[in-house]
Amino acid sequence: MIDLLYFAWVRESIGLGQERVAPPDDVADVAGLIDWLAMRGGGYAEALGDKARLRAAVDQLFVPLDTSIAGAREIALFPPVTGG
Amino acid sequence: MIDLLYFAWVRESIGLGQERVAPPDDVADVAGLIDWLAMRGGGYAEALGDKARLRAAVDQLFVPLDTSIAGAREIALFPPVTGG
Amino acid sequence: MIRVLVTEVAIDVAAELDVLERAGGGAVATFTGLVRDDDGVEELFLEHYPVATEKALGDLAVEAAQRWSLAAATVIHRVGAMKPGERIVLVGAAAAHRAAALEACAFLIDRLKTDAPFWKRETRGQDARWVGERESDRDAADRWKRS
Amino acid sequence: MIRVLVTEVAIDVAAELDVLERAGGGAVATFTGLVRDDDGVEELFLEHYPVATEKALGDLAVEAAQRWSLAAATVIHRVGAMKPGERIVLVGAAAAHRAAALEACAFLIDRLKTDAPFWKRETRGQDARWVGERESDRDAADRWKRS
Repeated sequence: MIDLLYFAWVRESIGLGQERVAPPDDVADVAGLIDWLAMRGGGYAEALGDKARLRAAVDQLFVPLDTSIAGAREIALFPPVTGG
Repeated sequence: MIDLLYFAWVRESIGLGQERVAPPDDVADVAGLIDWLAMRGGGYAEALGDKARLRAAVDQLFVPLDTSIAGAREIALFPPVTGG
Repeated sequence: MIRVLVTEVAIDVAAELDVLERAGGGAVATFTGLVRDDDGVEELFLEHYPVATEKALGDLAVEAAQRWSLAAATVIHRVGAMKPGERIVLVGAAAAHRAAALEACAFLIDRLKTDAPFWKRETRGQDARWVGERESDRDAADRWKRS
Repeated sequence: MIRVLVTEVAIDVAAELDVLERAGGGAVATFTGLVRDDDGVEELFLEHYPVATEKALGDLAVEAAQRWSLAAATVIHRVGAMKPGERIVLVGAAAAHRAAALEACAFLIDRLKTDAPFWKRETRGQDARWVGERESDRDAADRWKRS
């Protein structure tokens, strides 16, 4: 089981900020996880359809989307950050 | 007549901060004025004997020591500035 | 002295400056970012990724403190809803020399823009819009990479 | 908005920050220089050349405001006797973008060190000594010359 967190318009499109999922074994990296979630359609497809617009953190560390999710406990998906 | 102003250790060595002088006609530039004043000896010689340690302003504008004093109303002599 | 804070209440600049000044560095530089009202924004909402935010800001402050031998580094970021004129962010550095304090301050705000998980949403009338990434922010952050 | 002040009383940083923040720039950078106590200094005395000082600081603030399109520039310098921990100088800049505010702030303090007629005298016990010129200050000021 992995805790997923969504922020900003990703959160708004999906309609929730947090959920717990158990992706199938063939979902190996963050990009695969995004594709698997987008297949749910609706707000998921809208939020996660274009990976160029997305950034991710695995266990609170910013990572590229080809990062493995093996052993991950918490994965966050969000747009590029705009603080400061 | 020219108003002279002295600051920092120049002022302390000479023992006054301000005086009015009428240098002879052959005193043409700031360096000449410094030499003329240093000839007074005592605190003047002490303060003004080494021109490398001195800076000057003519009518409140920082200038090199070879600047003419023709027409000057106020000349200030002081060490390099150390504010901020 | 490292001070990092993510806060839902107004940033008290005077109190933060006091902390920096008491660190004994002699040179204190600060940068404050404010909500601008010149493009019709009525409200700015700052969302963040709790815990990850504090970690990112703490890492930045520690990196700056080591790189510039700072006496103190402060990074405060506001979250939640703000009005124009309110402070979004304050970064500050105290050092023995002015160049170190000023450079560390620039480093902190440049890198905060790209490395900390905050997201801005601007509201103008009925229109709420998430702010997009700025290319220039990535360039500004990149200049601090060591070769 | 240009604000220049040579003052014998303590610099009120919070009030000065308020002026900069209200200028509407969105990005505010400040630099504060304090009397350091780490080398046994008990008193710092700042002498200046009245009128010429204000003119020098005003020229600097105007140059910075034009060069970086500032919404506000502030230069405040304390004169007279000060104790360790007290503020000697505060410079600040407000701009639309952070790089402009931070650069203008560095410009103001670097150039103030070489261009404004102030002199520091440090007192340690019975020993009062005028502070000498620093080569590094001339180099720091020179980097702002335009080629």
